[in-house]
Amino acid sequence: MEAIIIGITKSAIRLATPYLYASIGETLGQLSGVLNLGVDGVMLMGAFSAFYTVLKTGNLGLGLLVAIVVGAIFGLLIAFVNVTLKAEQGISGIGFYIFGQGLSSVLFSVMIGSVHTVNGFPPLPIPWFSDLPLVGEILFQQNILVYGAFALIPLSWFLLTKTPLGLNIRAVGQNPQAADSLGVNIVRIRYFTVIAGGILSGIAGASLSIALLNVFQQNLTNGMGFIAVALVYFGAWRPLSVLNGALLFSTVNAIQIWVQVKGINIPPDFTLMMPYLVTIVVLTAMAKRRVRPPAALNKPFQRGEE
Amino acid sequence: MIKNSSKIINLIKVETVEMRGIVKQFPGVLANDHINFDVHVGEVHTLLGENGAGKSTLMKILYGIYHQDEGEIYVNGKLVNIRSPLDAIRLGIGMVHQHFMLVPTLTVAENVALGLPSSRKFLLDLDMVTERIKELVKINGLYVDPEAKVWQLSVGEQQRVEILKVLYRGASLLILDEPTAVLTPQEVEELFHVLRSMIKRGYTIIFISHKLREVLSLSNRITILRDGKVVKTLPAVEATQEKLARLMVGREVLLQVEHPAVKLGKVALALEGIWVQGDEGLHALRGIDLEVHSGEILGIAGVSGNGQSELAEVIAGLRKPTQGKVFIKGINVTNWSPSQLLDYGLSYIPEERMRDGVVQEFNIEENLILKDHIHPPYAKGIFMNFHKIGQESERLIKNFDIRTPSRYTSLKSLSGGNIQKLILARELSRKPSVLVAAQPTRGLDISATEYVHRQLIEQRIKLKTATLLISDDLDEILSLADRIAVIYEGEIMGVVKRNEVSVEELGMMMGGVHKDNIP
Amino acid sequence: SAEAFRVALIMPSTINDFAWSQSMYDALLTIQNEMGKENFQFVYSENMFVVADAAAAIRDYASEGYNLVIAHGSQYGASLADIAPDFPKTSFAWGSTANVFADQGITNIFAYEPYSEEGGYVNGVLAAKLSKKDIFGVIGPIETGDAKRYTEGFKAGIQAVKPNAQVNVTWIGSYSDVALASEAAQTHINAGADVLTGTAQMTVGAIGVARQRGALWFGYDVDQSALAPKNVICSVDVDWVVALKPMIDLIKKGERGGKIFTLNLANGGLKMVVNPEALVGQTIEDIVKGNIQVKVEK
Amino acid sequence: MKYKRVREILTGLIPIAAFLLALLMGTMMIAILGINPWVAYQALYNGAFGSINAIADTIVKATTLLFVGLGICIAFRAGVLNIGGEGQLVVGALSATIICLTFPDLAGWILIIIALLVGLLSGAIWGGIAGFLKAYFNVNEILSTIMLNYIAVYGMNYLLRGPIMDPLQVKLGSFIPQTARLPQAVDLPRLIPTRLNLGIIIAIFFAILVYIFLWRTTIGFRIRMIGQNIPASRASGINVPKYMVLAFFLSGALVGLGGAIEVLGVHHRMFTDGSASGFTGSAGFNGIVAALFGQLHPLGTIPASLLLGALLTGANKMQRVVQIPSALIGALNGLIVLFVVGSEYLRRSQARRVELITEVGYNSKHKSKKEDE
Ligand SMILES: Nc1ncnc2c1ncn2[C@@H]1O[C@H](COP(=O)(O)OP(=O)(O)OP(=O)(O)O)[C@@H](O)[C@H]1O
Ligand SMILES: Nc1ncnc2c1ncn2[C@@H]1O[C@H](COP(=O)(O)OP(=O)(O)OP(=O)(O)O)[C@@H](O)[C@H]1O
Ligand SMILES: [Mg+2]
Ligand SMILES: [Mg+2]
Repeated sequence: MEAIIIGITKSAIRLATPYLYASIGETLGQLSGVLNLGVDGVMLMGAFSAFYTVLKTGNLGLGLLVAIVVGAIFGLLIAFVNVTLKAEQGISGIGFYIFGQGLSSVLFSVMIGSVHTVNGFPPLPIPWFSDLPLVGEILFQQNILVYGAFALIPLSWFLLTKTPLGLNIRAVGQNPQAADSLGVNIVRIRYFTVIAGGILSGIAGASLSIALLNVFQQNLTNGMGFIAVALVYFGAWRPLSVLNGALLFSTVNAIQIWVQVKGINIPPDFTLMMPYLVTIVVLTAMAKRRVRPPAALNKPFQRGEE
Repeated sequence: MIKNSSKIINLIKVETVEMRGIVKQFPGVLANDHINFDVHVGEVHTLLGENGAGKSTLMKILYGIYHQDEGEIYVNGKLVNIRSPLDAIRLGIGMVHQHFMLVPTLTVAENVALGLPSSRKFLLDLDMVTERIKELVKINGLYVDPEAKVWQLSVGEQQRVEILKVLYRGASLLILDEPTAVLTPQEVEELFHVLRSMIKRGYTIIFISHKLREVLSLSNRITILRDGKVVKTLPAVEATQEKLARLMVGREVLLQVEHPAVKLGKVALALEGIWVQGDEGLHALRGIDLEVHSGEILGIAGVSGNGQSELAEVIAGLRKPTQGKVFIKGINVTNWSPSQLLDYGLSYIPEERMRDGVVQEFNIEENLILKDHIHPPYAKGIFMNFHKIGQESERLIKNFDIRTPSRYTSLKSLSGGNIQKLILARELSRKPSVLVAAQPTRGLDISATEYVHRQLIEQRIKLKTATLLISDDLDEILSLADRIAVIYEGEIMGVVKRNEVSVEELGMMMGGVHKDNIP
Repeated sequence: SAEAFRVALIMPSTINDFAWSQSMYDALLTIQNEMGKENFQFVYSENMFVVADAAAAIRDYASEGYNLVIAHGSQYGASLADIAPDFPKTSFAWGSTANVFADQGITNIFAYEPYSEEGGYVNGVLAAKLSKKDIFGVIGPIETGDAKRYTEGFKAGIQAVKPNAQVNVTWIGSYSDVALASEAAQTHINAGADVLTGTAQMTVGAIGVARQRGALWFGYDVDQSALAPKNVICSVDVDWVVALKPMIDLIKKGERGGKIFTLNLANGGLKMVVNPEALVGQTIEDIVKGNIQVKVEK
Repeated sequence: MKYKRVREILTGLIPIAAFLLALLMGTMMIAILGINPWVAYQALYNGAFGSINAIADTIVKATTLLFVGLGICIAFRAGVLNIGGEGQLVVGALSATIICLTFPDLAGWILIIIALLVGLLSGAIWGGIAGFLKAYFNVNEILSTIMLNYIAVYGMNYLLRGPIMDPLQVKLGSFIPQTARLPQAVDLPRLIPTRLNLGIIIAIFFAILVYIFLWRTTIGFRIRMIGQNIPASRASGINVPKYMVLAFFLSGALVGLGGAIEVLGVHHRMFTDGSASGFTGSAGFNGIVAALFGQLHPLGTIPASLLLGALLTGANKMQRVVQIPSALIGALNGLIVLFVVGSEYLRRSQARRVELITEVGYNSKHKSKKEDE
C-alpha cells in the first residue's frame, strides 16, 4: 500500500511540475490584465532550446539558461503584440501557440533531425529531509527543477502580496486607470509580468526536455500549455489554489495510469478522461466561492478612457 | 515648505499655474477652444459650466491624462510639458477625479501606497503608510480606516481616500472634479471645512461643481466655460446664483421649479416589512414599510450608504428581499423578475448610471430601446423594427434635447448630462405607473437638473406616476417631494409632509433620531 | 536510359518520429540507395495527420503521374478508395491493412500489413526469459491497429514461457503524449515490472525512463537501441522494403494493384534487431574487463 | 468627401499589408532553409487555386472554418471565448455518424436532414454545458471548453475502437479505429465532380442567418448586450445566465453542424488518430482566427475562412513541391495570425482618425453598418 501511495504521489509531482511553472507564469500575466493562450507554444520553444543546448554541450545549467532567454524573448514579443499593439488577446495567443509549435518543430527537423535522449538533471536528495519516512522519498528525492516548481508557489505569493511590485501588478489588473493616475507605468508592469510568464513557460518546457523526459520530439508538450491556462482559472489567480489544481489534475492522472497498470477492467478511454472530468466537476462543486477575474483582464489600456 | 503641515509629508509647493490658449479636439467635439486659465496659491478657483463644457478635459490636460493639441502650461512661471500624471504629481499637482479612481479590491492603505517607492525598497511597508495616513487623517480631519477594503466604504469615505491619496503625494495644488456631486449636505459641509483649513495652510484648489450655492460659498474666483470657451472669469464676491446660471447657460434659468398640488390617486407602490442583505452580507434594509400613491413623489432622504441603493434595487427586482412583500398596484410582485416588473409598468433610473443605465459601446438609438426592444413598435415578432426605432429615437432625442451629432453616435462620447437625459427619455417615455429615481441629477449641470426636475413634476401631473425619489441632495428632495421618508441604517425614521417639516428636523432624523422622539 | 520510377509517400507523423513514419521513410531511402537516384526518386508529405489534407495530397500526387502513391496510415483508406478509381494508371499502396477494396471493383490499390503480433511474440519470449520479476509493462497509443496486434503477440510470447507471469498494459490515448507515456513506464516499474515494451512515437518517453531506472526495453518499428544502448535488448524493425520491392516490380510489369503484402518473420518484413551493446555487449565487456571470471573444470 | 474616402480605403488595406508582411517574414525563413521562396509561394498559390481540385479543397476547408468562425462570432459578441470548437466538431460529427449508421434504411434526404439536425443539436449541447457551467456555477469557459475538448476525444476513441467500429475491421483483424462507410444515400450532393459539396452553400446560408440574427433580431440584440454590459442587461430585464447559455448553445450548434457536414460531405465515415485534429484539422482553433480576420462579423468571416482555407490547403502543396518540413507552414500561419491581429489596433485608430476628419454627412445606412462591426 505504502509503495502505491509513494508511486502515485511521485508521479503526480512529476506530472504537476511543468504545469506549475506555466500556470504561475500565466497567473502573473492575467493578474496584470493580460491573457496569454500561447503558453504551449512558448513551452515548446523552451523545451527545444534547452534540449538542443544540452545535446550539444552537455551543460544542463546552460540549457536551462537558454530556455530562460528564449522564454524571455517570446514573452517580449507577446507583450509587444498584446500591450503595445493592443491586440485581441484571445486570438493573438492562438497565434503564438501555432507559431511556437511550428518553429520548434522546424528547428528540431533542421538542427537535430531525429529523436535523441540526454542525461537530464539528476535527482538531488536533500540531505536530512530525504531520509524522512514517506515524505522523504516523495518530496525530497526529486530533481532541482521539481523543487523549483514548488518553491515558485511561496515565492510568487510573496511577490504578489508583500512587495510594491506585487501591489502594482494587482492594481494594474483591477483598475489600470487608477494605477495610471498615480503614475504607475501600466505598460512597464504588463511587460514585466508577461516576460516573466514567458520565462516560466520556457522553464516549464525545459523541465520536460532536460529534467523529466530527457527527450525532445515535435509537439512534445502535447497541449499541456492549455491545461496550464485552465489551471489558472481553477486556482482563481491565487498561487496556492493553482498548486491545488495542478496537484488534483496530476494526481487523478497518476491514479488513472495506476488503474490501467493494475489491469482494473475499465476501458482506457474512460480512465484517460478522468483528470479532465474531475477538474470540471470539482470546480463546479466549488461554485460557491465568488471569485471575479481581474477586472481589466483582456482589456488593453488606453489612457483617458474609463 | 508650508508651515504646520505634517513632518512626514514634504509638500511640493505650487505658487501659480497658468494655462494659455489650451485647445483639445475630440472626434466631433472641440472640448477646449483656446482656454486661458490661471490659479494662485491660497485661492479656490472654481470652474463652472454645463455638462460637456470642457471642464474635466481642461483639468485632465493639467494632470497629464490628455495632452493638449495647442497651448502652454506654466507652473510657478516656468513652461512645463506634462506628459503623464507622474509629471503632474512631481510638479505638486493632484487630482480627485469625477469618476473615482480607486481599486475596490485593495485596502485604503494599499490604494494610497500604489505607485510610490517603498521605504523598505523591495518590501511593502503598509504599516508605515498606515501610520502616515492616520497622521494625515488627524491633521486634515478626513476620517477613514486605512485597513478597510475600498469596496466596503461609503461614497463619502471613498471621496476622502481620493483626497488622502493626493495629500500623501505632497501635492499642494488640488484639482477636485465635482467632489460634492456624490456627497450629502453634511458631508459637503465637512469637506468644505477641511478645504478651508487647507487653504489657510497654503494649499491651492481648483474646484468643479454644478451646485451654485456651494460654489459661491467656497470660491475666491470663478471661471465659466461654455462649449469649450471661457465666457468670463470673475471674483466670487461679484457673483450671484442667477448671474452665474445666466453666464453658464446663456439664458435665464429658474432655479426653483413650481410644484402644483395634485390630488393623490390610490396606493401604487407599497413595501411591507422589507428586509434585504447588502453586499457585505449584513442586512442593509431592516423592515421597511412604505406607500407611494399614484401622482405622488415620495422623497427618500438620508446620508448615503444607509440602504438607499438597496431599496431601489429591491423595487427594481435586482435584489431579492429576505423578508417582506412588495406590492405594485395592489399586486404582490415580490420576487418578480426585472422583466416582469418592467412590463408591469415600473421604470428605474439607476444610481450607477454608467454601470446599470447604459451600454457604452452601443449607439444612442440602441440605448434608447434597451428595455423595450422586445415590444412593439420596436419589435415585429423576434425582428427589430429599425424604421420605427429610428423614428422614435429621433423624436426622443428632440423632445428630451439630447445633444448628439446623430442617433448612431456611440454613447461613450456623450457628456454626463446628456447621458442622463437619454436615460430619462427612455424611462419616462415608457409611461411608467411607478418610477424609481435614484440620484437622478447627480453630476448634472443646472439646466439639465432643472430639466430633469420639470420632467419628474410633469410626469407626476400628466401620468399620475407614483415616484420614489432617492437623493442625497436635500434641496432636491425638498423642492420635488410631496412627502419625505428619512432612512437611517436601513430603517425608516419617519415619513413627513414636505411643508410640515423643518430642515433641522430632517437633519436629526437623518442622524438616527426617530420622528416620534423629536421634541 | 529508361525514366526513373517515381514514388510519393504520405504519412501521419514525421520522418523522424522514431516509429511508424520514420520506418517507412528509411525503407524508401534504402531502395533509392540500391536502385540509384537516376532510377528511383521519391517525395513525401509528413505530418499529414489531417485526413482531408492527406486526401488532397494523394490526389495531387496521382495527377502528377507518380508511379506509386503510398498512403502510409490506416486512416487514409477511405480517401484512397475514393481517389484511386479516378487514376487507373497510378498504383496506390495502403497500410497497414489487408484490404484492397476488391469488393468495390478497385484494381489499383496494393495493401501491406505487418504481422505485428509475430514481432511482439518474439519480443515476449525474450522478455519472459530475461525477466527476474515476471512482471511486464506494455505502453501503447490507442488499443487498435498494429499497436493492438503487437501487444497481443507480446502477451502470447510471455504466456508461452511463463504462463502465470503478469503483463500490465497501459494505453496513452494518443500517439504524441510523451509525458504520459513516461509516467506510465514509471508506474509499471513501481508496480514491479523490470521489462517494458511499447509502440508508436510517444514511447520515446518510456524508453527514457527504462534507461534512467535500469529496466529492459523491447522496441518496435525501428531499431530503438540508440535511445538507450544499455537497455534496449531487441527491437522489431518493420522493414517495409520487403513489401515495397515486389510491389515496384509488379508495377513495372504492368500490374496496378490488388495484392496484399504481409510483413512477417518468414519473409523478413519483420526483423529482430538485437542490440549488441546491451546484455551481450555488457557481458563481453565484463569478461574483458575481468569483472567476470569464467572458470572451467580441467 | 473624396479625401476621406481614400483614407478609408487605405485603412481597410492595413490588415492586407500586415498579411503580406508576414509572408515576407516567411520568405526569409524559407530562404534560410535554402529554398527558392518564389517557387514555394507559387506552389502555395497553385495548391490553393491552381486547379479545380485545388479550389474545391480550399472551399471544403473553408466550409468547416466558416461554421466554427460563425460560432465564435456569436460567442465573442456575447462576451465569452469559446475555444471548445475541437470538441464540438467531434461531437457533432460523431452523433451525425451514429444516426446514419443506425437508420440506414431511411430515405436519403430525410436521413441527411435528421443527421445534420442531430449533429447541430449535440454540438449545441456540448457548447451549452460550458455556458451552463459558466452562467450558473461560475466555471470559467476557457477551462471548461479545454477540458470538454479532451473528454470529447476520449469518448470518440472509445466509440470508434468498439461499439461503432467497422465490422469489416474486426473481420480483417486490422482493428483500424473507424466506422463503416455511411450509406451512399447520405453523401451531401457534390456541386462539381470534386470533394466540393453542398456544405459551403449551407455554411454561407447560415452566415447570413447569423448576421440577421445578431443585428436584426431582439435575441441577437440581447446577446450583444450581455456581451457589453451585464449589470445594465440585468436592469433591462434580461435573464443574463439564460442568454449566456443560449449564446454558447448557438455557438456550439453551428460548430456541431460544421462537424456533421464534414462527415456527410467529405469523409462519409468517422475515424480517429487518437486526437481530434486528425478529423478537424484544428479547425476548432483556426476558426477563431477566421472569425477575427472577419472582424468577428458573420459576413466578414466568409472571405476570411476562404483566405485561411486557401492558406492551409496551399501550404500542404508547398510542402509537397519544395519538401520543406511541414512545421514551417505552421510557423508561417502563426506569423500571419500575429501580424494581422497586431495590425488590428493600427486599423482601428486609423479608422477613428478618418472618422475625425468630419462628422457631417451621416449616411445612416453606411453608418449603421459601421456600428455593426
Ligand atoms: N475621451 C473622450 N473621447 C471623446 N470625446 C470626449 C472624451 N472626453 C470628453 N469628450 C467630449 O468632450 C466634451 C467635454 O467633455 P468634459 O468631460 O470635459 O465635459 P465636462 O465639462 O467635464 O462635463 P460634465 O460637467 O458632464 O463633467 C464633451 O462633449 C465630451 O463628450
Ligand atoms: N503519429 C500518428 N498520427 C496518426 N496516426 C498514426 C500515427 N502513427 C501511427 N498512426 C496510425 O496508427 C496505426 C498504428 O500506428 P503505430 O505507430 O501504432 O504503428 P506500430 O504499432 O508502431 O506498428 P507499425 O509501425 O508496424 O504500424 C498506423 O496504421 C497509423 O495509420
Ligand atoms: Mg466632467
Ligand atoms: Mg510503427
